[in-house]
Amino acid sequence: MAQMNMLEAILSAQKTMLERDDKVIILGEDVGYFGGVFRATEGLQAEFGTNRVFDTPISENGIVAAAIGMSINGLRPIAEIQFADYIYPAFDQIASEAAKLRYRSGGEYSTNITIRTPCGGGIRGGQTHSQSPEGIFTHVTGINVIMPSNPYDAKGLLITAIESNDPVIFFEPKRLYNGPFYGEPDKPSVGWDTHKKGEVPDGHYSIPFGEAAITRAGEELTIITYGTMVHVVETAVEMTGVDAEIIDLRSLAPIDYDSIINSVNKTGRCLVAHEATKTGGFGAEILSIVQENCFWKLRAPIERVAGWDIPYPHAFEWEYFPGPKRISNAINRIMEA
Amino acid sequence: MAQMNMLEAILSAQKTMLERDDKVIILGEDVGYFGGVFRATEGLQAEFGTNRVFDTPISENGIVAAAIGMSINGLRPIAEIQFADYIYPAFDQIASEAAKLRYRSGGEYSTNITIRTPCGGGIRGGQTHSQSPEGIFTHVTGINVIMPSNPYDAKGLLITAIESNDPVIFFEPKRLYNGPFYGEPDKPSVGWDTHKKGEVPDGHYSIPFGEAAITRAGEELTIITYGTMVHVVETAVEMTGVDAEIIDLRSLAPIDYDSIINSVNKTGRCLVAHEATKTGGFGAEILSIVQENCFWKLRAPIERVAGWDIPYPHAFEWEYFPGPKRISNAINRIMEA
Amino acid sequence: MAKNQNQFSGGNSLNQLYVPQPTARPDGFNDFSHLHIPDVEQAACPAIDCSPHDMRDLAYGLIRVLDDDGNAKGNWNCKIEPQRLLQGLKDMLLTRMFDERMQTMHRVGKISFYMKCTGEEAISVAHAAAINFEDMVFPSYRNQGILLARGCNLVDMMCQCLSNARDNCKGRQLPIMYSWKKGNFFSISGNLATQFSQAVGWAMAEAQQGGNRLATTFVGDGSTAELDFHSALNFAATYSPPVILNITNNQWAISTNQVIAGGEKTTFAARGIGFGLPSLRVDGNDFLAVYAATKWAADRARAGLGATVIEYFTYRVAPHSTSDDPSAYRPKNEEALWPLGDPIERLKTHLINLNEWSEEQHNILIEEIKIKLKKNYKQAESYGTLKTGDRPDVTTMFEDVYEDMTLNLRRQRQEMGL
Amino acid sequence: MAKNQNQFSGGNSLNQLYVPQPTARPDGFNDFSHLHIPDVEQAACPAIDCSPHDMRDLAYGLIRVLDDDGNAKGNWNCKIEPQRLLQGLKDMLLTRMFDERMQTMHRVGKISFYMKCTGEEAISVAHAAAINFEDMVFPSYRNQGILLARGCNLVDMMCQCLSNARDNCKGRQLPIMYSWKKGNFFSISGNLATQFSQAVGWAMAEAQQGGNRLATTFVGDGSTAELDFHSALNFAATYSPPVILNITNNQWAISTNQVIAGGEKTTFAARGIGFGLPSLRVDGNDFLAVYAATKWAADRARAGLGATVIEYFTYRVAPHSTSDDPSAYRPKNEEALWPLGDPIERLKTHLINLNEWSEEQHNILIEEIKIKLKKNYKQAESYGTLKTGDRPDVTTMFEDVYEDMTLNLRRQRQEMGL
Ligand SMILES: Cc1ncc(C[n+]2csc(CCOP(=O)(O)OP(=O)(O)O)c2C)c(N)n1
Ligand SMILES: Cc1ncc(C[n+]2csc(CCOP(=O)(O)OP(=O)(O)O)c2C)c(N)n1
Ligand SMILES: [Mg+2]
Ligand SMILES: [Mg+2]
Repeated sequence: MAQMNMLEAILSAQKTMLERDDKVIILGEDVGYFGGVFRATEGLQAEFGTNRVFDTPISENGIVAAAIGMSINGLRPIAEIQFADYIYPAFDQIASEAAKLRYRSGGEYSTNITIRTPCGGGIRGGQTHSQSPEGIFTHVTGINVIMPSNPYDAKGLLITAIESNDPVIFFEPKRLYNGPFYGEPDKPSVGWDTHKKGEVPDGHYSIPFGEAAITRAGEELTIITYGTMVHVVETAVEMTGVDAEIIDLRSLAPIDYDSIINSVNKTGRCLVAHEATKTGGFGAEILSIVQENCFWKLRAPIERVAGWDIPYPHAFEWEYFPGPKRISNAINRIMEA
Repeated sequence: MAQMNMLEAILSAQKTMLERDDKVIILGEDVGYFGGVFRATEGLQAEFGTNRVFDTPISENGIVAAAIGMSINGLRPIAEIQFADYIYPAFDQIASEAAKLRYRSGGEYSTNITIRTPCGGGIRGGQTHSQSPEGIFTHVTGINVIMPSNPYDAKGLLITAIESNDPVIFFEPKRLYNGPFYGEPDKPSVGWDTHKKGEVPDGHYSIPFGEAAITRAGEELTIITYGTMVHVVETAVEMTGVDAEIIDLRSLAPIDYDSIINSVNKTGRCLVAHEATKTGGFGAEILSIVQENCFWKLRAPIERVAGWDIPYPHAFEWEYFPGPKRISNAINRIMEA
Repeated sequence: MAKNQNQFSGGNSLNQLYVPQPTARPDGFNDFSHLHIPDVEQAACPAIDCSPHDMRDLAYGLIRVLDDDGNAKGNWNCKIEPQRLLQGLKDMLLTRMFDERMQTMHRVGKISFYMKCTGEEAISVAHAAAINFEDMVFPSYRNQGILLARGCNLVDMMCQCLSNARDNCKGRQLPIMYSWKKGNFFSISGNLATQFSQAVGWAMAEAQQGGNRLATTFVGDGSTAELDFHSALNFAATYSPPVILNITNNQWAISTNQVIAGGEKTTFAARGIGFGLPSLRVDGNDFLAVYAATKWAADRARAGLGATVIEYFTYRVAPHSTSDDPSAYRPKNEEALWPLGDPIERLKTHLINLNEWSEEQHNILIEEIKIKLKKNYKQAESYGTLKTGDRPDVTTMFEDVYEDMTLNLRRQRQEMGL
Repeated sequence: MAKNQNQFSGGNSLNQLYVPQPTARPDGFNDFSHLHIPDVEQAACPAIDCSPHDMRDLAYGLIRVLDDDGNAKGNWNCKIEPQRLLQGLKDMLLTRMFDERMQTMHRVGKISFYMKCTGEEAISVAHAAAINFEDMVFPSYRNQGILLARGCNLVDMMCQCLSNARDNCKGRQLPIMYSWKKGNFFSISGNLATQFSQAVGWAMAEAQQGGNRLATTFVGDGSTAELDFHSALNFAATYSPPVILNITNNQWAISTNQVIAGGEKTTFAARGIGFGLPSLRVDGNDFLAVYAATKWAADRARAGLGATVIEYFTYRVAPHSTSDDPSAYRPKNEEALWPLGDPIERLKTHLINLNEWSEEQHNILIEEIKIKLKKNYKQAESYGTLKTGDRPDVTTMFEDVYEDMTLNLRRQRQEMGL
């Protein structure tokens, strides 16, 4: 086992797969010589050559389209979209092509592409370097949508993504690259060496899609979340002293029904938290699943804490961010209900 | 008052606005000389000239971008996207530009564009002429998302859309163009002359956004829906004999909280129906709003009836479509719960 | 290419937006006299390793081999064996008659939709003849000629159009949205142009793996405006993969003339020049010219010299689809006056000139194809039509969304009672 | 433009994907000797109504006016009055020094981010000088020179960068993402190239309404790969609206060299040729050349003759942004060896040659600007910095999402306790 931060884990997953399978290749803006603006592909071109790891023109559409085409010819491409905020120009290739190809061709063709993209705020990136658009993709059937919250999961899930024969969008909460973030920007930041999920095997391992992780077991309330918010929720739970069960979904599509339903059936209370804007976000789907499946066990309304329905404002980053305060307030409301 | 089908009402709204405001212009694929593949702009170029109504290159991105640019220079463009399934290439201009321009510029700039686009299935269009992607847009704050269910509303809401100083995506359920559709494809189709909302004023009138219509008052159950499904739900309600209140949202963003909440508080039961695929669809948001606001009044789980989470299959159109049978089953389940 | 292509035209002197117009609408008349059709001898045939910069003229001219009398001439005449030409004639005829048969089946309500390629048969058929079966095709919806030239089973094609129990797309796609993996023919998309950029990716992977196959892909004049066209040319220019980027300029995109696609002031082949790619403009109704241009581009690709852009100049004789009636937007007589003629007639004349074919043989061939189509169609129909309702097993509806059916979809399938 | 631009280069003979590489990486050396810089006298200056087809050479050459000794020459020398040149010099210097000041403010933690345009000042400043204030600018993030040349209030610009109480973007945008409606300067987007196609729409509306203003818009070399670039050229070619489509080829897109943007085998100006648009390639470090090319394009647009594509060849002396360190991906000495020199130095020399300026005056000017920047910055800081935390009123956070705040947002604002 090695100590890795999330970037190192992501780099390690890619390196592991480049070594294991010569069909794996990496393409994207600045991913080659430079190793990516976040350095998630650092050193890979030097090691594996430009035939395996290379820069592309600044065309997210072209990157995804080329990756799809390459996959049809037997490769297993990993495409980096520099920021999730810049994935929209590729939306047609993702939603109309990658997601539907297997179905429309009666199973004759399919694409295995993995799209890695950093998401989320908290790095003073302003409205075009902070978005969490996962809720747009979870409504598109035919793709897997993944968002890990720690280095161990990031590596294991990314390996599963690369090995998957279906298209995967792999969202990387960039605020977590260097350490867990507990939602308090004024506190000194800590590294992944302080967290047990910062221990990451060097070699190959994988984590199946569709299995949530229970990061804290509890009896009084179920909190369902993913990405950066997993850690922020931890802080909020500590603030309230409530014995909450925290479910880190990790895999949004496919989703782990059992973990969600079993937990809420046990606790009778549920809170959903994500960083993306609230209306129409993936939280609405989670809430709906809980409501549909656990209605008779619910002792209080399920609540959602999410980003406000505004673009991510540069100067009001922490006012936008659904921090521990807003979450603990919601926890208290639910417990008192 | 005149008798109009939905296409005529949409044509009439555009004509009314072209006459009233010389800043209104129309652009899109085949909208000019030909009058649109569904003929929603028929005769408008002949009457108003190519300076007001004109064809564009087949670039949905370019259409929306040009419309945004034109609006910055004082015009009020109506852009037609030939099928909602083809709106994705324009997604970046819609989500990153139109939706965020007012906010990011501190209110200095904004865009008033109206994007009209036919959506929904039931015309044997297969998976790329049948989609209902409204749930992707309702998650993007900064745009209005509208879907009328009848000629009267279509005209009044389209005029509001054109007059609005915010961007609007105006979804037109194409299955309703020529008549209400009650969800039974084997029955002879009827025209809008059989429906009271087929009576449409000739001149200018508008219907405010954010106001739902109660198309059937009832006491036992609230059914929240929009578009084609409004009529399908009617059939299902008749099949069950349940005294259901049917809410036609018409305006998804902004949404009419009061009508929803008051109704469910009254009935204690709620069903949500839409044609779009279920997971992450707008139904999840509606369900969430109801759950958050009416929890203590709910006497049964809220259910969603929606398209299955698969692409719209050409040969299984009616198996995909959430028809009266599936809805009435859900109604009965809820009533028995 | 308009006569005034080299002169500036268009502008806003009228204080209104300049919106280009086609030569004529239904109330007008278009004999294409504004077109300048260059002589067969005119176009030079450069070596495949010629600098794209030095062959730019080819993007503005018109590569032709068959002259008006049906004789093969000029620098691009690559002297194809008559057997190959004959096969081409048969495949073109099969394509046209297949289209007619299916169009009829639509008229009588057996299929929901159809798209013909009448007048454009040479493009697909000659292109297919000039590349290898192993080469990967990323088609548009008007390339049925490639399927037929590659020998795709007629019953299979018909079953796809019928969405019946034998449809290999399992009833999920509109008619004509074929997929034929064994024939190295990619699944057709309803979204215009998406295949163009995917083809470039496929070709990049071919180079990456050191293979010797090429990718070839088609879009229409109207579809060149789509974003994937730009991505395709950009990636092709950057990485020089073995790909042929074909533009079928049939002058219409539904009701919209190619002048609106940006075809008024230059050619579509010229788009390639913008990226420094070798770009050919070809008489799309001339089987020999299409063959020669394709061959040139294929040789170039296989020599590791990268992508070629080819515009085929042709005319969409058919309506856009069965949902379309062109008399609403263009003069009825246009195709009759279209100066590049009918590709089948032209090749037939050539073969007759060569004494390799006769009117009699032609008529026999027509009868043979008729019988073959009839027989095959009968078989296809036995698996069901829109009317009989024989469809793929409905339980397959939830399959192939993912490789393994998700729990969510299993639940939904159950909910449906399957 | 590489010497071998007209020769075929690149290919897959090595049985691997061809991936273009920059001339040198940090461990290498690049003196730009592979570049061929044409003579000042070489480029012809066509009439504005010349056919784009007849002036294609201009897309492959380099329009220059100032020679190596700082003298104005050649066909594009439009003999600008010295007062105008002097103003240009001042604006360029102000731009450079403004950048330096703000960069420093980033270093000391007062702003979160910054992007300099060092070495590229002539492009924005001369362009602004050659169009009217009423003309609408759809900028990229490296066009601060246009704001400064148009006299935008320095305090306002600084307050935007500080996201403070006086920021006209109300703290919602990253520093340098200016919006200045009164200055006919569009809101800068974080999404590359989106402004390019919007500018064309704006110009279409101008033609539609019979106005006499033009739109002008900028993208970088890297951003030409984005989809909006294609839409812009396509719509501009189709409707001939009054727009100037500018490409700043500073050879780098973060760490990615312009060879990856498809700049290896041809020029970026050539993209315009693909659409039949007049296309100029200009020495971007030559104030007089940028001015002349812009003037030509503006005259053309105002004469109703439509769009022009201009590529400015320059070098990104600055790091991409304050988040970037170019020494990781390019040789440290590159900018010093860059043959087109420094735009400020070149114009200064020219003005000194004209006896309109002196080193002494130049030094005084530098001191004046320093003082002015200091004074203005002090005032700007008084409204708050990242450190002091003086920000726009937090209640404005929910405003401007829609024209009228929706019930949903009012509820959320309440929930936040505002
Ligand atoms: C993205 C997208 N936009 C619009 C359409 C609707 N559409 C289908 S075919 C067509 C015209 C295409 O014309 P062209 O590219 O010239 O091909 P042709 O039909 O002439 O072969 C249009 C607009 C579509 N299928 N996809
Ligand atoms: C759609 C999109 N993709 C990616 C980015 C990230 N990004 C910001 S600047 C940049 C490089 C742009 O280079 P270029 O166009 O040459 O402009 P320059 O910075 O040289 O002025 C990239 C990739 C972005 N802002 N938007
Ligand atoms: Mg066409
Ligand atoms: Mg650049």
